[in-house]
Amino acid sequence: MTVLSVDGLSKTFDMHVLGDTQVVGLENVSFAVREGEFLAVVGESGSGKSSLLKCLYRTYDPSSGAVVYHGPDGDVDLASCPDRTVIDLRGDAIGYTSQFLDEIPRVPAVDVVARPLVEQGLDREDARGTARELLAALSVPEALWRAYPATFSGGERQRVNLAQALAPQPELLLLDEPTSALDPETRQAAIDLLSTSLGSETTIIGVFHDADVVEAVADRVLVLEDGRLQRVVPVDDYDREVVVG
Amino acid sequence: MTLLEASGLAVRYGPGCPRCLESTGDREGTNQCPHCGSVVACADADLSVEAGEVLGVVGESGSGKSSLAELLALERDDDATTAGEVRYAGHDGNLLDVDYETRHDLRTGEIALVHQHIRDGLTLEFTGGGNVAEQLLSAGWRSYEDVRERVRELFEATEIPVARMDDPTSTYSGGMQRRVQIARALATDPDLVVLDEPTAGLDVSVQARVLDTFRRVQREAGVAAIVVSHDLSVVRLLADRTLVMRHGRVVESGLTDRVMEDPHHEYTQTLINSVI
Amino acid sequence: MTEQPAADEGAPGEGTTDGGTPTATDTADGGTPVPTASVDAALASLEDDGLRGYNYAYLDEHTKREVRRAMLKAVAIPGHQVPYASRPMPLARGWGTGGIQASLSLLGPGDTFKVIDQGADGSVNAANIRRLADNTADVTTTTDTTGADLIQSRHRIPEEVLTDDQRLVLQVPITDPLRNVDPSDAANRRRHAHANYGKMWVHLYENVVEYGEINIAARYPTMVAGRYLMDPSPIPRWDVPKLDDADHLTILAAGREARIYAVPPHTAVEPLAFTDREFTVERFPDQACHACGSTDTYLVEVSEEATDRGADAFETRYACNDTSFCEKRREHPELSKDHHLDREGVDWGPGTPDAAADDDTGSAADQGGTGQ
Amino acid sequence: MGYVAVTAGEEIIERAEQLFEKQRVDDNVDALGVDQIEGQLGRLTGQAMSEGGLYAPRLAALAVKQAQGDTVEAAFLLRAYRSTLERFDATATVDPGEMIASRRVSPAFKDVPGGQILGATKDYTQRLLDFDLLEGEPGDPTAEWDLDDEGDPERLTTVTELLRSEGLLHEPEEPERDEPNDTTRESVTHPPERDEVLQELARGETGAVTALGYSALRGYGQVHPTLAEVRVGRLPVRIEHPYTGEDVTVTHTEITESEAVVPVYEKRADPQFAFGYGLTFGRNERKAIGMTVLDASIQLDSEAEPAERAEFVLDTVDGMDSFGFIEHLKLPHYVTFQSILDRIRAIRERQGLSDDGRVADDQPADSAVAEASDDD
Amino acid sequence: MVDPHDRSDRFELIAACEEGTLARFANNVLADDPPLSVRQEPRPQLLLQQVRDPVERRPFNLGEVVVTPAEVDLDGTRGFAMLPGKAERAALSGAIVDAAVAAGHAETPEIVAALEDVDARQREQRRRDWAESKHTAVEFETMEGQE
Repeated sequence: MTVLSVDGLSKTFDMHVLGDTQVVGLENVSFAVREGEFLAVVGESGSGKSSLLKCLYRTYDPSSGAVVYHGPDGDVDLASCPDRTVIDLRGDAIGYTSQFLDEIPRVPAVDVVARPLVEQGLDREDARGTARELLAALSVPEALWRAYPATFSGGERQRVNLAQALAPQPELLLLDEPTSALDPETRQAAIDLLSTSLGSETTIIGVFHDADVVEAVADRVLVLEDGRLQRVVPVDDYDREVVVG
Repeated sequence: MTLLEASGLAVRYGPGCPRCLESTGDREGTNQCPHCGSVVACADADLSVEAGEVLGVVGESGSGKSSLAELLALERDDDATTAGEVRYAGHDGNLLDVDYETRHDLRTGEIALVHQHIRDGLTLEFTGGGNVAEQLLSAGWRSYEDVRERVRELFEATEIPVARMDDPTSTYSGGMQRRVQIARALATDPDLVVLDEPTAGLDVSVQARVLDTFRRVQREAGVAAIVVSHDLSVVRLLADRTLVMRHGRVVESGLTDRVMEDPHHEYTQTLINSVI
Repeated sequence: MTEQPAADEGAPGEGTTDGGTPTATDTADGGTPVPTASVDAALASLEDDGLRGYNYAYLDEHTKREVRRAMLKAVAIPGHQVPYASRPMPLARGWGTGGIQASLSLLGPGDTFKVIDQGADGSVNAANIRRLADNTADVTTTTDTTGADLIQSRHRIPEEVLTDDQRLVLQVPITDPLRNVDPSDAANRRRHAHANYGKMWVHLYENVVEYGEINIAARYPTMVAGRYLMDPSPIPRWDVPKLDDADHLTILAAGREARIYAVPPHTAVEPLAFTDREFTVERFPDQACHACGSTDTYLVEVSEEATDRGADAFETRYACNDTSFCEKRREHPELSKDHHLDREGVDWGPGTPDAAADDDTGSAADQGGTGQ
Repeated sequence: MGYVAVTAGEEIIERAEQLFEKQRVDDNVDALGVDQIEGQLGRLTGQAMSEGGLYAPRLAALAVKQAQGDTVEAAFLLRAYRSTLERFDATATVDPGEMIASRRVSPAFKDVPGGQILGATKDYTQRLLDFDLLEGEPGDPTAEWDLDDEGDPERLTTVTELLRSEGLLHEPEEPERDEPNDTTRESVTHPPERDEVLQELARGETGAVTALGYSALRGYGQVHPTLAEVRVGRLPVRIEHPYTGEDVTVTHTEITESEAVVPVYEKRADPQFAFGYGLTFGRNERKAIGMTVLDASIQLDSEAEPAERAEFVLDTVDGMDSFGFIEHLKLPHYVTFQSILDRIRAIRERQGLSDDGRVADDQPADSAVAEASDDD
Repeated sequence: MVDPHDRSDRFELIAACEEGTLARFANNVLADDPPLSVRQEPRPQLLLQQVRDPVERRPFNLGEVVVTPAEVDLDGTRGFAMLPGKAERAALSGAIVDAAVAAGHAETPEIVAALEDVDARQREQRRRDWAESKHTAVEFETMEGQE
């Protein structure tokens, strides 16, 4: 069953501050993702990987095209639906995490991870329990759970970030380079987590620059070049030489 | 569920003339009418807030956001001429036209305001607990112990040391005073809280904590909020959706992360790019 | 209310002659014919009749009408402070000028007037006010509460039950209970208009926080008819319950502040308090009036030389504050506060059989009244 | 405590009054005549009239005599007398510019049309006791003056008019209503109209007006005025003659007037001066100037300082009110005092304080002070 | 010129006249026992003095002035007077004098002469007061020299 159909998606930026120049981010991208599938997005730096994810999440406003989410309550075009529909979907169906942890200072790591669950209505202590499990799975030292992520190393922060994205178990999860700063050992833990801890219903679209990770987790690979879709291929046909940026 | 729906909101200071509207706004680059000298603090503003939702309003000082906030919080300024319509769930008619009594009831029960200036919102001579209790007592609470219990609860929720609740509010730190304001605003379980520059006057080190507290209690209580700030990070932290105001007009609105990362309007782009 | 004689009618007698000179008859368009022997003779015939140039009841008729109008308005809106143009009186501001204006506007020659200050008819200020009414309004005065139809009082409501034939005028120094929480009348006027009494409630709340109970002595903030918060004048808390559902009309008048308000008969009067920190009246544990033995009246302490214990020794004794009732009790110790009524067991404040606040009034109530 | 009700009150009151009267009577000294007071203590009678709000020089002299020189008491007597009188009418509105001035100084301008007229003043002399006055009156020191014929009295152009003709003073809008409120008939509600402020200040107590005006100058305020002019003179009292319908003059009142220029505190496109105004019965320059400062301060309509709050100023400036209320504290208060005793004892018990003030348990010995509800 | 035959002028002169003079003329008028009735008793009353504030040009009440008005009917002719202060005798006398002059009473020439005398004395007093004040006026010669 298809979860997401992207059709003719384009994104152009009008840069008023740069003398009204136009910057093209994506051009006529079309693809579809099935339920439970893990789609890796790869491409050179600046090829539009992050822009694609942000367009799917509506952090960017698509200039044209359709992004249809086939949810349990029917189809929604994420490119044109009202803001509030997006907010509702973000609340329980679609998750997103960037490569950088963007958090409020002086909130302990465990609460950062637990927050989305609390916001979904889970009891605070139950949410903290889930958060501790995720942090443990991602090898975040227990001593850090009550500490503030602002003092963490890049890798530790990314793990907290990933844990926060995984915690609510959304139907569609958009990951933007979630493993970029991880050491090999932790990266493996993350890979294990991504491929095992999520149920088969969770569909993931992830931007990766690490071919090892792609091969370990992805079902299919989407290759972008200068904002255009080159091809979508099964991971077995993926030519790691060409695409990793 | 839509909680509040406002359209055509306008606030003007000065005598006004037929050309006020056409002569002010974003395109004209001013909010002061060159013909009659009136200041059109805001005009043509439409917005809506859903139950439990947080709406941000950003803009530099003088953009009209505070006037808009006060209008929505049913604050009355005798010097201002206002227009527009505010529909509110469970009430018939325009909220801007209600009589004092209804307004008072709404303000003690359903719509709370956290003032930008602490002096406007709190009586500093009262104890911190007294300031929170006032809201309950005004709403008709008559059991002393019940009031005490609720105040204690609110102090805990907003992370003010309960041991300080019987000290004069004037002896509190700025961050604590702001928390008292928040506790007071939430005392009677309102549906909507309007925060006007919630970080004004606070040290940078305490700003985030106050906002985090508010965000937590806001989500837990399911209360909707309108957050007005000149500070983009405040709005980014709290708001689901954001309006950008300039020269008394709403120039852009959308999902907060969309406004921040993919700003469409020239002014918004400038604003985003100016953030250090 | 007894009719007052109109002031400007009944001008000096006509046809009076001086030195036998006949006066002219009335001219076609009025005027008072006067003797023409001399200017002084003419003047002499115009002299007033006895009040040395002052109007009946001192105030001019216009003023009295205005004060009465203010009182009517006050009765119509119980507890609401009605502004009126308080006239300067020959008493100092703060010495009962409001009360005397109200009294003089109500008094007629058929009335019997009683004036008490701090419970006593004989205190100097009461005497002075009584003298003014006596001099200018020609009323009968009395010290007997039951015999008066108008009672002006400072700081007390009599111990004997007032009836629906009686009117009580209380002198008020400060009209607004909210003055304690905000000195601005403009702000307080808005609060009254909107029944916004949050600040006063916080005041009571903080009282309890600080002292464990409400620490207001006299001038206890009181809600009238569920709408207006009223300063009942500095009557002790002891007297406040007497205002609730009373048979008599109470007028509260302030001269310096130029406000009049009222508690009409059978109006609900409720002191502000919490359901779990209740209103209490003054306690006089194990005390009785040393003169009449009363234990159900408001007592005040008197320090007296105790000569039997040495030259500089003092002892504290308690005495009834209501001197006129105390005198009656000395004659008839069993006299009840409602002895003059044709019914018994009338609810009239602490110590009376049906007093609502019995449980909280301390030992005065426990010891029981002498009523019945 | 120990204050027992004074019984037989009326007789006692009379005796006290008699004792007071006796103080004025001294067998060895001539009685002071009302004419002497009116003629020789003009400042005193003027002040009594000003604070009494009643112009009647001879009655004011009587009041001063009766009050043994206590001006507020004298003003009080005039006010009480006033309340027994009916009002004939209001006068025709008079413009103070019509005043025939006997004194006019302009601190703002050295050279004003009509000149600086010092008039009768001791402002510029040394304040030394003149022991010659102990010996008797030296006679009229102006008897030998060689007076030029200065012609008929003329009215002087006021500084206000000068500034207005230059556009430095704003041209007022037509008043919404021409009939001013009479604060003696209709009590002031806040915020007050300007005419109410002026009427109340004009009858304010001299010391209070001076002190509050001074507070603004002293730094508890923002008004630092320059006096445009201070004038003393006589104003006609005119009524419409009942037969002819013409305005006719009944008499003149002696008055003191003061105008102050205040640097602009409003952001106006066209910078102009703001003004303060003072006018009062009698010769009383310090009160008129104090009133001027207060008028200007009140126009700021700020909560910042006492002198800028109309409500505060008008509530405290009246001599009758403050005098009466201050002195009423002398009246017995034992009912309320008993009530306060009850509260203090109850709270001491609650706090575990024993009767002798020692602390039982380990309670802090906070002295519980019953709320000052005896402030009546 | 001030004319005692003119009612308005006469009013002002009577208001400024001494009580003794007025009473003397009034008694002379009453000597013939003309019918006299008092239409307004001479009693002190109040005049509310209204002044125009020169800044906002709005009137305000400066205070009250005690005056004593009186009105009479003297053999069919009305007379009105108002004297400053508490002055019942002067006011009643003044009203009688006013009526007498209006009716052309035989006493009129003497009254007119006396009132003219009041006028003259009043003028002289004012001239003298003015001259005395001007005698204390500061002259700024330097300023005048520049002009």
